[in-house]
Amino acid sequence: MKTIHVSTTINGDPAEFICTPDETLLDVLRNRLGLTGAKEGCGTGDCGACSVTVNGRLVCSCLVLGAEAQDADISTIEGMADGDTLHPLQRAFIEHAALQCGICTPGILVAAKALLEKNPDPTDEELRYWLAGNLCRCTGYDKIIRAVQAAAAEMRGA
Amino acid sequence: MQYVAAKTADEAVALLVGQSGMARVLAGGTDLLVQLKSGMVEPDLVVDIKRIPGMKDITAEAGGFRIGAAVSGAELGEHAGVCAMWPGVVEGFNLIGSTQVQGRATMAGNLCNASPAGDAVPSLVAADATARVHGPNGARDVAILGIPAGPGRTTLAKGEIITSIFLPARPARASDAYLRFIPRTEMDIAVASAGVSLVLAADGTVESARVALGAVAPTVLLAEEAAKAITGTRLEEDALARMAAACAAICKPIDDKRGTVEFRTKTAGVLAKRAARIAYDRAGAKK
Amino acid sequence: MALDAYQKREFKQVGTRPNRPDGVDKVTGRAMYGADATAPGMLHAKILRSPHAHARIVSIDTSAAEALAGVKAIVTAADFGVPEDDFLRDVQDHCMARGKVLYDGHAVAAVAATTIAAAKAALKLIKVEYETLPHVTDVDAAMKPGAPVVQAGRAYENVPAGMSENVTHHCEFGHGDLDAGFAKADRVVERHFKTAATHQGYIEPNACLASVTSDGKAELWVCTQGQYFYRTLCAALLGMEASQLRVTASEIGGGFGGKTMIYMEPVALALSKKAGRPVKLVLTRDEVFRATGPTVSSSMDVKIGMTKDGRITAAQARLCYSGGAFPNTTVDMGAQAAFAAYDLDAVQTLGWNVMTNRPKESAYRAPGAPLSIYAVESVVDELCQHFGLDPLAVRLLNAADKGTKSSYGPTFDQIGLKATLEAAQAHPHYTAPLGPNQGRGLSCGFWFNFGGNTCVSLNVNTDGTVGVTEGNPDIGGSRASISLMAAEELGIPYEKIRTIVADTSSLGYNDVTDGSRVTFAVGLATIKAARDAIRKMCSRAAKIWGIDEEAVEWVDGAAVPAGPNAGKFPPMTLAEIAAVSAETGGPIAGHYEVNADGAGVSFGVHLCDIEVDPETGATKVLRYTVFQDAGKAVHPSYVEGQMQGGAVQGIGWALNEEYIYGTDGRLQNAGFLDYRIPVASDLPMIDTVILEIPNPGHPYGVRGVGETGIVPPLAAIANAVSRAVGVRMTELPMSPPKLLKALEAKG
Amino acid sequence: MVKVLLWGTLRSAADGQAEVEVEAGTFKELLDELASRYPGLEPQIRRGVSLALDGKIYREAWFTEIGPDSEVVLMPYMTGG
Repeated sequence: MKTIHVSTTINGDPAEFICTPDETLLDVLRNRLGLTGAKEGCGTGDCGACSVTVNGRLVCSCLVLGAEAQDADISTIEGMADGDTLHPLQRAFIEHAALQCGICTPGILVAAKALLEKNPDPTDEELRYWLAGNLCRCTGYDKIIRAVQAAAAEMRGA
Repeated sequence: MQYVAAKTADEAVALLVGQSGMARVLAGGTDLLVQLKSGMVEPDLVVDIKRIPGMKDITAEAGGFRIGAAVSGAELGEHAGVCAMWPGVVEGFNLIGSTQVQGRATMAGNLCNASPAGDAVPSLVAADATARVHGPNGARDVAILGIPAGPGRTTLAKGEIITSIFLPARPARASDAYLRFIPRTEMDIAVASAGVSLVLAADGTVESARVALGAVAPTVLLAEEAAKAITGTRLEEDALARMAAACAAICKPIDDKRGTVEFRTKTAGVLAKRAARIAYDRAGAKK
Repeated sequence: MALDAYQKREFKQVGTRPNRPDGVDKVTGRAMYGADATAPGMLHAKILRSPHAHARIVSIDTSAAEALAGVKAIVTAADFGVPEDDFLRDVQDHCMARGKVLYDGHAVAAVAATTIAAAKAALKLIKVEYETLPHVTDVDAAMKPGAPVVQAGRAYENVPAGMSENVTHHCEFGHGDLDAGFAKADRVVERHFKTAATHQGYIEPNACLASVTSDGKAELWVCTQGQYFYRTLCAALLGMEASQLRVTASEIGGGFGGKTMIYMEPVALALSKKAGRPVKLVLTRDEVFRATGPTVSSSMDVKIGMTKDGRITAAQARLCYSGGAFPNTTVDMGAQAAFAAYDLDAVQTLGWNVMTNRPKESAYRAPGAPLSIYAVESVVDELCQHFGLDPLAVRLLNAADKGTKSSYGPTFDQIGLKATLEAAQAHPHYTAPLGPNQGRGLSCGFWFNFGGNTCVSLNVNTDGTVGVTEGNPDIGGSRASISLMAAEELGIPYEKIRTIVADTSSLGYNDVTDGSRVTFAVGLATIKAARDAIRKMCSRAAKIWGIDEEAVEWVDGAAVPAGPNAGKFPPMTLAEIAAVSAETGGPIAGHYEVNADGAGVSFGVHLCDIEVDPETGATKVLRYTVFQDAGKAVHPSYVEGQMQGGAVQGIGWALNEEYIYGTDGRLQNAGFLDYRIPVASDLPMIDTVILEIPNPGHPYGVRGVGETGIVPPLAAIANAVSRAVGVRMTELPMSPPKLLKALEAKG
Repeated sequence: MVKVLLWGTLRSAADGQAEVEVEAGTFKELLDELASRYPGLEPQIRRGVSLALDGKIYREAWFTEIGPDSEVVLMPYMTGG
């Protein structure tokens, strides 16, 4: 399969890669760019572990072709902290024990950040429906909901 | 496999016509990429239509709205005008998949995937929306009901693509609603579904209605007898019961891993009743 | 009193909630899981799987695949030996079919190639000729005479003659005179139950990176609950020496029992050996469902007699479990657990394991117990409803307690069941008002808990910090708990401790992270290793002070003279002793190796409120509270996490999760779309009430908490549904079509 | 002599007895004695047994001491998840 050359922006930095036409953005991030923070839990858009934003929209990177990233602006978990300063959501997840195994955590953090940018003060129900596409098998979601709400409150106050 | 991001609709059509092997159109990709992953399809050509001008636009037209084929669920959900005029269409579309899927999925894609359970389709049928089809012989407008041919099959000819969907103008005191049944609260395929569009008369009776059912037949059904059952009524219990019975009468569902014939048939009527009440309240509330 | 026995104490750090040491790595995407590693020259592997439920493999032709550019190695069962040991042979046959494929998804060949695409293309070129055989996937059907035989000649000696060859194991437990007991009852209820197989549903697919070199050395990076057990199995199947195979546990993206068994690791090793290059093998989600994990499915009958004032007079259960295409004994645990919560004069549980054409069952949180306890707790609830008795009062009246002869034989020592029931009774949830179509359900749960083989090494660094090396993958915050216990015992701040999980070459054998054992057993070993280090530090201080070792004791992180007669010396802190360790005899380290017993059984009680939509059969969980005895909650957040996570897995099992097989014997829902684990919007908050009734077998009183939480939800929800809408759901999952049908039948 | 309680399925291998008396001071001696007195128990002992001693479950531990008044219950070897 003939490869395609793609120029894009990832976490604010210019990035270039080549990929085959059938490679997903998730494949590219993980296998070509070394950004393994996005996880493949299903490859079919059912688990949310590969969540990233493309041009500000939350998507499953397993449902985007690498080739579609041309000229796009992509954000991944690796770009969430500001240098060595964690994002309030990242801090809240640690402080509220909102992760057990941690495999769903990058996807949930990216998804939660996208929600709070749109809606800084979600109800628990809005939050639960927003995150319905991010499966977590360890926590029963309880501490995740609490952590996001704690971070949201902190961010509103800041 | 070859990937091409077409720059015009004509280019997309020419690429599709010129491909002798299997070709697929890529809009949101939320069905296509799953099929690629599973090896269900192995196309020789994928034509991305998102970069064609107009494909991501929502424009006012003749009192209604024209929605580009690549407009995502998230984008449509943020459009105040469409949400106010066609809340049932938006809510049906916005039920597809997760927030992440909403960032990509399109109504035209849901229509062309031709699943009997596609959540965007019943409301579009109830809305009497049309799809604009571009092909080798130019453009034509097709009623939504005319697109699906059966599970996974459409009536589109080789080289034809949907470029937009048109939602017509609404009179005052009109609204719509969509409900589906799924085992969880999110992330499932509809086991049965119903879209209802109502126009009320000044006295609060239903002047006209369109009722569409999903996941109860090979394609979405327009339930004309069900619509008649509530026309001229204020959705009194007996009218709703007649409507539910009329829905059940036309269901031809299958037993599968998601539901039984019996369950789908019963639920379709229940959902139609509930959707009708919501649409009625919305239409009345508009005044 | 044994040295490791519980001693009451005031804790300074245990019971607090510090940040976990691996937190930052896990919120920044830096943590390395199974699929995240690469190696120079790495190949990618793919597995060819059977499309048939049951078939003889007539031939496998790999020649065309081998000729494909980029393909470096292909293996089939012919590349492995035939282990004599039944257990090992079954493990291997599950990894790679030999002679017959036994279920849809059974591996028949594997390819390593330079790219994933080449490996996938090669799979299509492998020609397998099958002769299909009749199949059976239902437990009841498989027991019938004349059912297709999954494997012949596999029955244990305990199976009565005349049963189907698919029945491989039989067990019986209990005591007392059943007939006399049932005769005393005012009512006897007997019900039949059936439950579907479920999957652990870990979000991280199984993944490994194997590298075997020509000198016989090998490295295996793998997501596992037990790197040592994986080493034992892989070394045995590949004919390697344990010392030459180093297994490193990656961070693990969930396991719940499902990653206590190998599925494809020997295949990756064999490919690497054959290709002479590292090989990465990552399963797809479809493969995870088809070929790893699931639980048993079951068909059960439970009969209970009760007097009108609520005393259970006799109880009997007949359990038929199917753990797929291989013999297993999970039914032993289901049978022993079934009536563990009750003090009974007459009780009997009978169990059978039955083979079916399904993947080999793996452990899943309290394996075997959720099903049998679902059936028992459902019948108890039905009797309570019949007599109009309060279900909590009835449980309390019949509750097992210290001194009760348990239904599986031994007499209970101190257990927390009554206290847990009383906590539920006193909780506002129990008496909160309910609306129409709403109901409140209650169920007890039980799990044995285990200890097991454990090694801990604790190194005192010269700067006064401490490294703890343990051998159990951190699946839910255990590094934090272990660090807390080390800090507590040493009397230094939590932040001064760093706990790491060792590879198999860096520490002695550790059992798998299972049986709710880690905080109990690794904690025990950590405390003992710290005490070992403390003894050595006291000895150094004694030398420095020129007094007897016995005259030095350890108080608040420092050596101090034991009394006025020992001499007047200012306390010498851990940091001060560590700083001069080179001068006083060399590095200071503590060690402890043990096969820990005395884990202490665990009971839980769950309360749940649900609402049923009578027109669709949909069940919504409105409120949920878990009451469970933790002995001592070392890090309460992660104890709550275990209870919440277990409860939600049980909710999924009750409502929607199931393996669905077609008449062709193929799995129809091998993905997260149709294998429906609970999503965030399905659930309320899961409230927890932790009881702390010290386990006499642990120095801090710790009991395992990981497994019990999955047991009660099945019956708690069934009982709530029954009380909400008056139908008794005896089949799991209680999916909406089934519930609606039951409602319509009721009329 | 210690009394050992057998679970139901094992009883047929021990002349139908629910409880047998054997001379043993440790878990290992107990298993050896049981296997030699009742060869029918050997396959299950080989597959694995646990021992409950005064209510505490031991999965292995040959040298666990058993007193003459101890309550000894044989159980199948068990694993968790």
